[in-house]
Amino acid sequence: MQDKAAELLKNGTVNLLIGFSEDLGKRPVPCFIETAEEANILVFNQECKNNLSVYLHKKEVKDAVKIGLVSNIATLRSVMQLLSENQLWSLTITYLTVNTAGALVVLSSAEELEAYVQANFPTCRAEDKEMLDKLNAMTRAERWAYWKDQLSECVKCYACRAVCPMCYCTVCTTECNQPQWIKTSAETSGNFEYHTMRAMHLGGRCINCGECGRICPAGIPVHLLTAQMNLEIEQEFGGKTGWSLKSEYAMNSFKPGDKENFIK
Amino acid sequence: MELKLLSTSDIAVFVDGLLKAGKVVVAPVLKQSGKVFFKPVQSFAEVATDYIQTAFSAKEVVFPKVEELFTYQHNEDGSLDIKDQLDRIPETVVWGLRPCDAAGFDYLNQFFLKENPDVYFKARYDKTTLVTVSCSKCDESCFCTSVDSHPGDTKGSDILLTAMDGKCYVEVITDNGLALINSAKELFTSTDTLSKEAFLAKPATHFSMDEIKDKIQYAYASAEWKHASMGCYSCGACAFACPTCTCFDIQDEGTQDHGKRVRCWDACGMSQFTKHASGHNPRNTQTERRRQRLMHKFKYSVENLGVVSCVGCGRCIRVCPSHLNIFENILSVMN
Amino acid sequence: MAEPFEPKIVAFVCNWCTYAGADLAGTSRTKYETNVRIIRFPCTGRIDFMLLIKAFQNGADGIIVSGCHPNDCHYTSGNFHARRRWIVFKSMLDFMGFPTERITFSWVSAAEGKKWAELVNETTDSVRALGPFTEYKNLDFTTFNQMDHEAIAR
Amino acid sequence: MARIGVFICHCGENISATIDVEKVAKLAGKLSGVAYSVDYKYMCSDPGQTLIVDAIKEHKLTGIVVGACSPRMHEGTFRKAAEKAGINPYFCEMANIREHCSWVHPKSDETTRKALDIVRTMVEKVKNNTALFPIKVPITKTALVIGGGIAGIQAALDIANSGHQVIMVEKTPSIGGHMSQLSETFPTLDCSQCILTPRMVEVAQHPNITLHTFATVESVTGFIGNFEVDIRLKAKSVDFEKCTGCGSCWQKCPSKKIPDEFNAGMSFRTAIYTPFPQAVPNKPVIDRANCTWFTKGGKCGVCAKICPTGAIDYNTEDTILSVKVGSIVTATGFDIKHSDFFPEYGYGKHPDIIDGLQFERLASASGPTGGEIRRPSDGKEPETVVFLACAGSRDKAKGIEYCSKICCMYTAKHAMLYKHKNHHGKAHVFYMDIRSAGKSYDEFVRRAIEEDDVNYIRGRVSKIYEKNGKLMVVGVDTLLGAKPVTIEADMVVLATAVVANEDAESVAQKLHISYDKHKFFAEAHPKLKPVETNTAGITLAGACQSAKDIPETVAQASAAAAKTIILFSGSELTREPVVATVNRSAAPVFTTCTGCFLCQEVCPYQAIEREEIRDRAGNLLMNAAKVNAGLCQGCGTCVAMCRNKSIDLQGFSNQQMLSEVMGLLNEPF
Repeated sequence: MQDKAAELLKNGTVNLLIGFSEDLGKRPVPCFIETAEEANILVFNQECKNNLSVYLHKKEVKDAVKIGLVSNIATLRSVMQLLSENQLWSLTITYLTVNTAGALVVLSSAEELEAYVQANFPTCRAEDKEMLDKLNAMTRAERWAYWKDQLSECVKCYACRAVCPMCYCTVCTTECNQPQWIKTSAETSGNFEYHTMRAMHLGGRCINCGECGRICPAGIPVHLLTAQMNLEIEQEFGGKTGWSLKSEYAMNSFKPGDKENFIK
Repeated sequence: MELKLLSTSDIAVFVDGLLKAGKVVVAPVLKQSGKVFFKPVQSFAEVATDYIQTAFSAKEVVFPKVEELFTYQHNEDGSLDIKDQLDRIPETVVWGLRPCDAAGFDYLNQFFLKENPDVYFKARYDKTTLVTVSCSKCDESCFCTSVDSHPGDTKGSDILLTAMDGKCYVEVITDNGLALINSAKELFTSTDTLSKEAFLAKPATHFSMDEIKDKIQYAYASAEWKHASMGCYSCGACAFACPTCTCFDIQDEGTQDHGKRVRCWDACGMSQFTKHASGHNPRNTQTERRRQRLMHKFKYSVENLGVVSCVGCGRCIRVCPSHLNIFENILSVMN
Repeated sequence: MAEPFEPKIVAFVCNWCTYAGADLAGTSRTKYETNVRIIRFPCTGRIDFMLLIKAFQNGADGIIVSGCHPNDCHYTSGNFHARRRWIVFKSMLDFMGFPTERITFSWVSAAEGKKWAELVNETTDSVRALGPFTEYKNLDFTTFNQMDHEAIAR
Repeated sequence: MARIGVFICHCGENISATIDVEKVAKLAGKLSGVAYSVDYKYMCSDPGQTLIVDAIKEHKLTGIVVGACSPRMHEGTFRKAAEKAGINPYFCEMANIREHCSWVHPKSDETTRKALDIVRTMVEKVKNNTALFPIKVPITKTALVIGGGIAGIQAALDIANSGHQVIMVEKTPSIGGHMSQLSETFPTLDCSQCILTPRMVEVAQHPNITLHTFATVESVTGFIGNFEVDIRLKAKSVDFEKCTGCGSCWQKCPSKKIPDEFNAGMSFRTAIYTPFPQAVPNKPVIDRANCTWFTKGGKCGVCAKICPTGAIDYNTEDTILSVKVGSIVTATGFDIKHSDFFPEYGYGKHPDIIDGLQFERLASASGPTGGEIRRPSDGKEPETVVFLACAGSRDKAKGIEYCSKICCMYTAKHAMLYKHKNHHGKAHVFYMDIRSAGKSYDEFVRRAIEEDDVNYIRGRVSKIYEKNGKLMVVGVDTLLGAKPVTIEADMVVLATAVVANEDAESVAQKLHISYDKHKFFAEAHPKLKPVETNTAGITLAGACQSAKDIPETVAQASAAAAKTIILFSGSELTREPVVATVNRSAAPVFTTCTGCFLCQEVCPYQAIEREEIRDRAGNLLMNAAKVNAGLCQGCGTCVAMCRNKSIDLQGFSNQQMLSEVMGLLNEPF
C-alpha cells in the first residue's frame, strides 16, 4: 500500500491521500499525505476502523480535488451512498483497499467501486445483530428504561454526527434556530429528540459502519438506532444502502401498496 | 494541613455516614457501557474503585451540562416572575476524583470567580467538597507530569486519599476538608509520616511547562497546526470531557410567556461556535479552531489567569474519534 | 378529590380531507370530546415527524395524525410518502421504547365527519385510560439536575 | 414587534351559544403580541368587515386572527378585508372556533377554553407569518380535450367557437363515443346519430380544432396555463393524406371474424376497419392485434395490394407528439359492467341475455339487424322480453352502491322501442324504484306503461335459468305482497351498471387528478366546483365524473368549456403564493441546501429543479435545489423530507407550524 500510494502521489493521479498512520501509542490515526516521501508512514490493519470518507466533505480535501482514499468496506459503501446522493461531484477519487484475501485493491472509477462493493457486500455486523435482538426481546418499558439511561449520558458533543459520512449538511437541523427544532441543552428529552431525529434522517441512508457508536465518549450505542431502522426499512420496502450508484432512498419513494397495520 | 489514617474497611462507613447526614455524594459509577461516570450514589457499594479515569470530568458538579439559570413567567395581569433555585443547591461531596480533576477545579475557580464572580458556579462550588484519590495506575494518555502536576498532587482538593499498604492515608488540605473529617472523627487516627511516591503511577513526561511557556509564544504561526487539525472532525467530545473547558451557550427554552433560561456546554472546536449573525465566521477552518483550543489551554489562560488550563488528564486523547493527541500536537507546533 | 384527568390531544391533519372531514362533523353538529386541538397542514406529506416529538415534549398526552385515504391525496402522493414515514417512525419509536399507542394514525376523508368524531372519541378514551404522559415529562431531569431535584424533595 | 388583532365572531348564535365569546376576546387580548381584541355578532357582514378594517388602521395592527368559521369558508373574505386596510392579506389567519368547536361541543367552560386555545394557536402562527405576493404565470391559450364523445365534442366546439385553439385526442379510430352507438334518445325518441353526426363533422372541419384519433395521452407535466402533454399517436398503418376513404380495403380484408366493438360484439368487423359508416374521420386503420400481416409475420398484404392510392403502410410506428396547452378538459367517458359480473342472471353464458348497449345496437337502424329486434341466438323475433333495471347498480353486495342514473330512462325507452317494433310482443320491466326526474322524463315512463302497455313489476330478480328453450326469469312482485313471479322470456336485457373506464385510474394518475373509490374522477367540490378538479387547469366533462345522461353531459361540457374560456380571457394567471422555497443567502454560504436532491423524487409535480451556483469566473461552486413556483402546488412533502430544513413552505413554514404546536400546548397563564 505504501508503494502504491507513493506511486499515485508521484504520478499525479492523487494530490492528497487520506489514510492511517500510527501515533506514539501505536493507535491508528487518520493521516493526510501530500508527497510520495511521506507514504512510508501509512499503515492498514484490523484496527483501522475510522470511516475516512467523512473527510471528503472537508474543505481542505475538496480543494485538493484528486484524492486517494484508504478504505475499509464500510468506507467504500459510504462513498457509494454519497455518490448516489449527488455528493463528491467535484472530486476524483482513487480508492485503496485490501480484500479478504489480504491483497491490495485499487479502484479508480465509480463503476469499479460499485462492482467491488457489490461483490464484497457486508452483512449486518454480528455484535450489532446480537444487541438488536436483545433489545427487541425486551418489553417496551425495559427498552424505554434502557434508552433513557443511555441517553441521559449524552452531552451533545455531536461526535456521532461529526464522524458520520452521511451527516454532510453544512448546517444541521440541530443548528437551525428559526425555529429551534432541537434543544441546545443536553437534557434527556432534548437528547431523545436529537437521536430520534438523527436516526430518522439516517434511516435508509446509513451504511452501518458503526462509527457513531464506537466513538461516543459516553458509550451510547447510537449506531443501533440506525441499524435497527435500516433493518426495518430493508424488510418493509427493500433496497440496501450503499449498494448502488443510483439513488434508492426508501424514504423518498413509495409504493401504493405499502403495508401497515396501524393506520385506522 | 493535617495527615490522618483511615482503615480501608472504614471508607464505606465514612461515605455512608456522609449520605446519612444528608449530603449528596457524587462518585464514580461503572455503567453498562463499561464506562465510569460521576453519579450521585445512594451507598458506597455503588462506587467504582478500579478505573484509571472517568469518561467525563467532575466539573459537572459545579458546572452542569445544563444549568437552569432562572425560570420566567408572564402573568395575566402583565407582571413578570423570575425565579432561580440557587438556595436549593445541596451540600455535595465529590468522592474519588483524580488529582488532575481536582486541579481542574482550581482552574475553574479562577475562571469563574476571579473577576465578576459567577453566582451559579459560586453557589455550587461553595457547597462542594472534593475528596480526591491519588493514582496508582496510569495509561499512555495520562500526562499530568508534563503540566506541573503529578498523580499525588493536592492542588484543588479538599482531601486527598492515598490507599496503600492496606491503609488509607488522608491528607486534609482545606478547612472544608477538615470539617468533613470532623463529622466522623472516630474513624480517623493521626499519623505524621507519608511517603507515597513509590506507590504513585509514573506517567510519561513529554515536556515541561517552563519549556512550553517559552516556546508557545512563537507557536501561533506554526505550519504544523494544519497537520494537527486535519483529522479533527470538529465535534465537541474533547471539550465536553475536559475538566477545564468552560465554553458555554445561553439559551431560552419555552415560549414568549414562560420558560427557562439555561446555560449549556459549548465547544470552541465546533464549526458554528464563532459564526456571526452575518454569516461571517472569524475562525472558519478547523485549523484555526484547533489552534484556539490548544493556545487557550497553554498560552492564553496562563496570560489571563496565571494558570495553565490543561491538567493532563488525557481524556481528550481517549475520547477523540480520530485519536488526535494533544501533547503530540503541542510538541509539533512548538518545534 | 382530584379532578379527573383530561388528556391534551393534538391532531395533525391535512387541509383537504381530515380538516374538511372535521368541518363536516361541525356542519352536521356531530358531538365529540373537547380534548382535541387541530393543527392544519396542506398535506400529510408536510407533517414533519419532529413536530410530533415537539408536541409530546411540550405536554401533549396523545396525538392524532390524519389525512386523505390512500389514492385520495389532493397532491396525488403526499399521503403515500407520509405512510412510509409513519411506518418507519413508529417502529423507530417502538424500538426506543416510546409508548406509540399515544399516537393514532388514521385516514379520514372529507366525507367522513362521523368517522372523525369517532376517532376523536376513541383516541380521547384510550389516552385518558393511559393517563398523563409523565414518562416523557420526567426525561428532563438530567443526572445532576435530578440530584438537585432529589435534594429539593428531601 | 407584532401587533395582532383578534376578532371573535358570534356567528349569530352559532358560536356564542356554546362559547363565552366575550371571555375568549377578553383573554385573547391579554396574550403577548395581541394589541387589540374584540367580539362581534357577524364578522363576515359588511359592518363586521368594516370593524376589522378600522381596527387595523386605528391600532396599527400587523396581523389579524379572526375567530369564526372554517378557513375553507371565509379565509378569502377576511384576507380581502386585511388587504383593504393596507396590510398584506397573508397576515390574516382564521381560528376555526365554529366547525371545530362551537358546533361539536356543548356549552361549557371546556368549550370556551378550547376556543381560546384555538385562537392562541393562530395568534402564534400569525406572529410568524410573512408577506406573500401572488404568483403570476403566463397562459398558453390552447385547450386539450381528452375524449371525443359527446362531452368532448361539445367542450371542444364551445372553446373553438370562442376563438381559442383546441387539440382533441380520441383513443378509438373515430370520435362519437357511446352516443354514436345509441338508437333513439329519451325522452323524445329522436335518432341519436341524426343529432350527433353533424357535431362530429363540425369538429373535423373546425379551423380551431386539431383532431387526433387513434391517439392517447402519454404523459402530462406542467401546471395550469402551462401544461406539456405528450400524445401517443398510435400507428394507423394507413396514410390519411393519401386515403380517400373508398372502403375497398376493408371489403377485401380476409380477417373478418373480429368482434365488432361498435355493435357491442354482436357482429364482426375486419382487421382494417372504420368503426362505423358515419365515422369521423371516415378513414380506416389496421387493428394490428388481429391483422394477419402482423400476427403471421408479413403474410397477406391484401389491403396494400388493393388500395388504389397506396395509402397502406405496414411500417408506420407509434409517434409521440408533444404539445403545449393551457387547460385540459377530461371527457373520457364511461363503460358498462360486462362479462360474468352477474352469474346468477346467466349473463355472458346465454346469448339472449344481453346488456343495454347491445339492445341499443339491435334497435338501431345501423345495427347488426338493421333495426329489427331479433334475438342473438337464432335471429327470431322475441315474443316476450324482460328488462331488468338496476343490474348491479345500487347493490352494495356487488360493490356498487350508487345509482347509474340513466337506466330507468333507457329501460323505458328500450321497452317502448321493442313494443313499437314488435306490436304483439310482451315487455316486462323489473325495477327497484323508477327514477325519472328530468324534463319530460316521468311523462316518458308513464307513456311506456300506459300507452305502450309495458308491464312494470316492482321487485328484484333472483335468478334466470333456461328451460325448454325459454329463459325463466324468477323474481318477486313486492307490490303484490312479495309474491314470487316467474316469467318465461325469449330475451332478457340487463340495464347493467355504469362504471368508470378500465383505464380511468391510469388516466387520473397521468393527469395528477384524484378519483373516487369507483374510479370516477373527483370534482373539486361536489356542489360548488362540479367541473373543476383539484388540479388547477384540469376540468371534467361527462360520465368520467359520474353517470350522466346526454343533456347533463352536454351542460357539464359547456361548463368545462366556460371554465377554460374564463382562464383564457386574461394574459396571465394569478396563483396563491403557498409554494415551497429553498433558502438563499449571501456568499459564501449561498444556501444551506446540500444538493442531495432527495427532495426531487418526492415532488409530485416535478417542481424541483437543479440550480448550479457558480462564481464570477464560471466555476461550479455547488448544486442546489430550486423550486419552480409555477409548478409547485404547495403540498410541502419536500419540506418534511428535507433533513436540514433548507426547503420551507410559504404559508405553512417550519416556524409557523412549530409556533402553532408550541402556542397550542403552552398555556400562558
